[in-house]
Amino acid sequence: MATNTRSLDKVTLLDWYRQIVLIRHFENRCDELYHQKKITGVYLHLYSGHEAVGVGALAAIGKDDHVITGYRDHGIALARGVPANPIMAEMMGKRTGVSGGKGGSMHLASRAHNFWGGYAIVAGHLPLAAGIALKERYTDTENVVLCFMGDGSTNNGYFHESLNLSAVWNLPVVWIIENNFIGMGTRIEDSSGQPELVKRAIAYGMKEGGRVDGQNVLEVHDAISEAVAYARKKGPVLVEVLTYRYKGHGVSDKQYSEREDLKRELEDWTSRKDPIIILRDYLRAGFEGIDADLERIDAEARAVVEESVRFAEESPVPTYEDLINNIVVE
Amino acid sequence: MATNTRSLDKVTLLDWYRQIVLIRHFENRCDELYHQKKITGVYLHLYSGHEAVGVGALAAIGKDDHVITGYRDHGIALARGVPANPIMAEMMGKRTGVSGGKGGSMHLASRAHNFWGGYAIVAGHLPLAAGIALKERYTDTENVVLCFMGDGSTNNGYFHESLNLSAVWNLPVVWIIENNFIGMGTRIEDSSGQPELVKRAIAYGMKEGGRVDGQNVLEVHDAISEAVAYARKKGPVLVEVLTYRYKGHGVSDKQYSEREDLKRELEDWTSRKDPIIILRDYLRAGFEGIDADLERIDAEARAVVEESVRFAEESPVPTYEDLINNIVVE
Amino acid sequence: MADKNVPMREAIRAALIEEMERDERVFIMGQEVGVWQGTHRVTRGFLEMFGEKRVRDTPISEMVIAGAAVGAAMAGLRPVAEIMTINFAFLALDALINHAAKVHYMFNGQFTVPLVVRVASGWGNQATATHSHTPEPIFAHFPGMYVACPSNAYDAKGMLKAAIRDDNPVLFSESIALYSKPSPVPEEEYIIPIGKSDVKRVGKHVTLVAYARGVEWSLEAAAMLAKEGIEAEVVDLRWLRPLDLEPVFESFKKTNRCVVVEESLPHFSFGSEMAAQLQEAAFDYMDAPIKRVSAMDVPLPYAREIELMALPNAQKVVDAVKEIVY
Amino acid sequence: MADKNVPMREAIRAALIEEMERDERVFIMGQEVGVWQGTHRVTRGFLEMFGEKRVRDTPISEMVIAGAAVGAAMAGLRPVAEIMTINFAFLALDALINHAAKVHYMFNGQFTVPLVVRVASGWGNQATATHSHTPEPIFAHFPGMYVACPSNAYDAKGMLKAAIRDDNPVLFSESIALYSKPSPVPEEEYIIPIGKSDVKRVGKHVTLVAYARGVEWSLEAAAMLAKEGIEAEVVDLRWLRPLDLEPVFESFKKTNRCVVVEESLPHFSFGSEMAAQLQEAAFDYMDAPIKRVSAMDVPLPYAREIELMALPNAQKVVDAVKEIVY
Ligand SMILES: Cc1ncc(C[n+]2csc(CCOP(=O)(O)OP(=O)(O)O)c2C)c(N)n1
Ligand SMILES: Cc1ncc(C[n+]2csc(CCOP(=O)(O)OP(=O)(O)O)c2C)c(N)n1
Ligand SMILES: [Mg+2]
Ligand SMILES: [Mg+2]
Repeated sequence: MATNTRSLDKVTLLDWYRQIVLIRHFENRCDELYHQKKITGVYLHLYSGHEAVGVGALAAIGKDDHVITGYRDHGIALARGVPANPIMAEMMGKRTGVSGGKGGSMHLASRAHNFWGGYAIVAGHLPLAAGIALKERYTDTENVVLCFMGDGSTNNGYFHESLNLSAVWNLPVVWIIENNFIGMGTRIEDSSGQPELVKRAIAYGMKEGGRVDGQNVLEVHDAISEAVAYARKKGPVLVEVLTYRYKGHGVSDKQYSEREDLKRELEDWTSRKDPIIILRDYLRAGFEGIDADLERIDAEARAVVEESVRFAEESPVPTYEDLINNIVVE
Repeated sequence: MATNTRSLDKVTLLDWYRQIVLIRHFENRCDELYHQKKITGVYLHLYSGHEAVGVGALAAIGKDDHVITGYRDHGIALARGVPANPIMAEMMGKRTGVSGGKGGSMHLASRAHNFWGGYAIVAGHLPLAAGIALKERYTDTENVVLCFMGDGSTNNGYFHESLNLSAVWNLPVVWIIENNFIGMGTRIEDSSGQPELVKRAIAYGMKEGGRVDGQNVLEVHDAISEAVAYARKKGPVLVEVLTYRYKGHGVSDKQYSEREDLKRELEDWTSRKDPIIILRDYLRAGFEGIDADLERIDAEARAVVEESVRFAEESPVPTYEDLINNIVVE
Repeated sequence: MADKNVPMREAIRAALIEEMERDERVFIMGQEVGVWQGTHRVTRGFLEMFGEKRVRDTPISEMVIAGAAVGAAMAGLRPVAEIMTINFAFLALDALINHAAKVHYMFNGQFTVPLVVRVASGWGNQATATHSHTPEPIFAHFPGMYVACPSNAYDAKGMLKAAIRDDNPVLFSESIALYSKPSPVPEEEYIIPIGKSDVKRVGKHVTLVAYARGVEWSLEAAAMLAKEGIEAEVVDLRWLRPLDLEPVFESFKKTNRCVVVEESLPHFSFGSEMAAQLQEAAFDYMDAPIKRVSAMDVPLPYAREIELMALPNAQKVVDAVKEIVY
Repeated sequence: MADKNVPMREAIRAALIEEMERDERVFIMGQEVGVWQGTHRVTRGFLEMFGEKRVRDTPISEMVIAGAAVGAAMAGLRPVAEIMTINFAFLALDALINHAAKVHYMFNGQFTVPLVVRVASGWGNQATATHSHTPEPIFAHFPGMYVACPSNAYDAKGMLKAAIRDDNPVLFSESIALYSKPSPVPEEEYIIPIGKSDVKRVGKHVTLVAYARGVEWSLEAAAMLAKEGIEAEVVDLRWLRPLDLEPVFESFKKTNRCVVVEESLPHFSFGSEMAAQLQEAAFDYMDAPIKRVSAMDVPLPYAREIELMALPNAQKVVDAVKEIVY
């Protein structure tokens, strides 16, 4: 573990723990709600397993920096500090949702948090990230953009054009690949000629930010902190973070019941590489009698999620007026 | 110079000389005809300066292999052995043209020569090359596809998706970048984060076929021969060939009269790196009293071009029937 | 033999199996067609049946999925490429319009493109704004590529077999909402020729012109109208290119009234073309303006309640009919 | 001040200069806009005037040109992105339709996209099949993005200034054939509001509805018809989205006859929509079917002689008028 994290205080580490646990509970609850048909629709992609990536990465930036991601966006929104209530309300398509119930699970966003949203066209948000970064360069700030994407996204034309432009224009973007080794049912070896995705930086003369253990929030925090420092002063960085999805691709994913290889793989990750366990063990090793705090945090997180469910359920649904407004700026 | 070329006999070398000179004269004549308004339209991209690339590369493959390129296609068509008459007729939009006068300068093709055509959407032909190669893998042959593209094309999404798929599927394609250091008016440093384009192979775990002197036909022939041998048995290769365009981007290019930097650069290439001079000097050094052959070949080439102009001028224009046929297969 | 009731998904699957068994050159490529068993389960079991060579999973690379399929078709294979949903086909538009649809013409017949591009289409189910398009008319705007839009299992099977055997590129659009809907499909082989419309219901008071899911709404509406003594004739275009309008004109000359039903957005669309063609071809037979029932001119939102407001349905068709049948 | 005759190219150039001088946030990005001086010379001298920060040459990467411009606009800049020709905008369609046109809606107004995407459009001059598209109606099919199609220098300047100042994304299509055509442009600043049609010629016997280059053919045709005593009214739509049809309806209620003139392909297009709208809005005023003059339904070939056969022209408009004015 890189030394600069050693210096991290208990308060910070416990806050990360809180966020990771909050995301875990939030996603489990969404899963339940979907099967109870309280969250409906065809798409629901959970962040379970990825928690340490979002939490560690977002801990490395400030309020004026920017965050954008794909459809697997619940955890990123929570880690960015967007309250659980309007997020859960969005899941249920309520008027009080972050996107007024018009975006849904894949399209959470909060302008107030410089969280530019979840997008569902694979890699389609990468050029947007480049554009947001251009604004910062254009106005001579040192703010950066963190752009999250999946491993599968890196084989799309958008990836190539966006990373190349960011290099040519020296844009302050940290490109973060959440490599969970699979896209839907396609393993990375079957989709990428170069499975070591961070090497793709070479194609753009871009700085390589390393291949990072995404289940260890401290490792993620270190790597992204370094990348962010570089991006502020110099230019884009590509970071590959290794992680795993616990709940399959999305609610439509039937593979884990059908595929032995995936079942075993999942078992291995949950038992040996779970981000909550890894951080908890680290905290226990570092701080005497931390368990009381951990239990309290866990209970508080559950309460936050339950409150968000209550809030969402009691919220009104959008109206015809909502259907036809905000199509264009009048 | 790689040794295997040393062994090349006079006949072969003189044939390459013939092709290079033929292309040079053909392009110069097209230029004249355009200014005489005998070739019309907005697009005419000459291969002058690139001759050794096409000739050296196509000398490395056989009749059953495949060739595809962009809009800078005259020289490739001639080097592939497509007769000058129907090519010139196509330039003039005549019914006897290789594409019946419907394709024009940018869309030459000859199915009979496995020359799959010139395409004008930058990098848009790369996926077609992958598809043609797939057919060969699918049918278990050892035929390969040579796909030519410009340096500017390598920044397009098509490049990324096509090269990656060729790597994942192990397709027998030799991807040949004709790097003339500029696309229209944009220098490679201003368009590619990685100006050493062959390095982009790393992003696909693809074999690197080297950075080759494109003005020396023997160097090109060696490099492409190696790449072809690899592609037949194993998989795709990326080769970067360094060359220069003598006549600007196309007939609409006004830069060489406006930009000092380009003027000097052009002067340098034509005076010190001309493919005709390089091959001629090599021949003179290797073979006593070759000048007579060279002069004869030059005269013959001019005659072939003149004959093509006569043929084209005397050919009929397409009719309404041509306008409406071959839209779909009836 | 007695026809079995088969969901459209299974009819399409059967067509693919039959054609792959018939012709070695036919193969499948696309995202999640193999290991995942097909996003919409259409290619379920194909990897096992036909192997990796003929059932090819691809990266998330729509540009090269379409473009490589064009190249393979030019070279003599008969690819059935799948773009997971038509929304992602925007990324393949250049390859489809500039190459699939044009190489035959621009090289004056030297190459043919026997290609089928299958896309799942349609909205509803809260897929939201970027995942809820039905832009088939856009693909049919351009000459050189056919566009198939089957409305039931029977048609889908016969049309897909025709598409696979044809030497031209065909965009084959499958309405997601229809995948699970059964209709009778005969055991014996049949082909439904390219560019043939079909009268799905005979009537005399009004003509309903539709394709794909619009046919379902039209038939429902026709049943509702029948209760009130209004007999609607339903013409299923089946193909947006080539267009077969004779049956539409004939029907209109009989009913003198028409409502066009489409799942698509309203502007520069199918309804526009039908109305334009009808008023020109059958001007003297128009007893009322041609009405259009389309999706509302909005991006689709997530919340179920308002999403449904934006979509066409049988009641909206009934209401439109009543505006012109009095 | 007396108006100067200015070619459309110069009027557009002037609009860009004025808006860039007015607002620091306005900048240009695209292929060959800088060093090359603009493929169509519109941004001639801009690099010198405004520097590299505000005149940004890009790689040949249409997807990111459009997408990065969307992001920059969301973040508060006002990009004027150039896609060299509308043909290459197919590669930007996803970024434009799924993001430029939708982020405002799908995040319920949290973001706006004050973006202008300039494209050169139109065919002729043997650009051949892949480089000869005029698919503006396709971009106008979708809600959320405006589509501007000026027909002369005066309109182009005023419309572009409005587009740059508006907070919505605008696809601004410039007809290549019109770049060199001069028309009077006043010295003083003016704005032509978004979504306003314009009657370009007053007449009483027939209404010609057009946009962009179609207006030129219509006016030529009107002049030819006038010689035979037929007074054509010419309505220039100017914008394909939002559509301003009142002037069309009013004109039609006066003339009772209409020919729609478009450079685009005929199916699922502008003419289709105009005919559909007219027959619905002014059914009782139709004395004859609405006619459409479009490009032929073919890919454009290279050879000059046959290419011209496929294109609309004034004579074809005259012929169409004579079919309905008797
Ligand atoms: C352009 C496009 N093509 C296909 C899809 C369908 N799709 C949605 S998610 C996905 C897999 C993405 O995998 P990855 O990038 O690894 O992200 P992960 O789901 O693993 O987080 C696919 C193919 C899409 N949304 N957009
Ligand atoms: C997708 C696309 N974008 C833009 C263009 C316009 N264009 C034609 S050639 C060209 C430059 C290509 O440069 P390069 O690939 O280096 O080839 P070269 O002309 O140098 O041989 C451009 C931008 C196009 N034809 N297609
Ligand atoms: Mg993944
Ligand atoms: Mg070049």
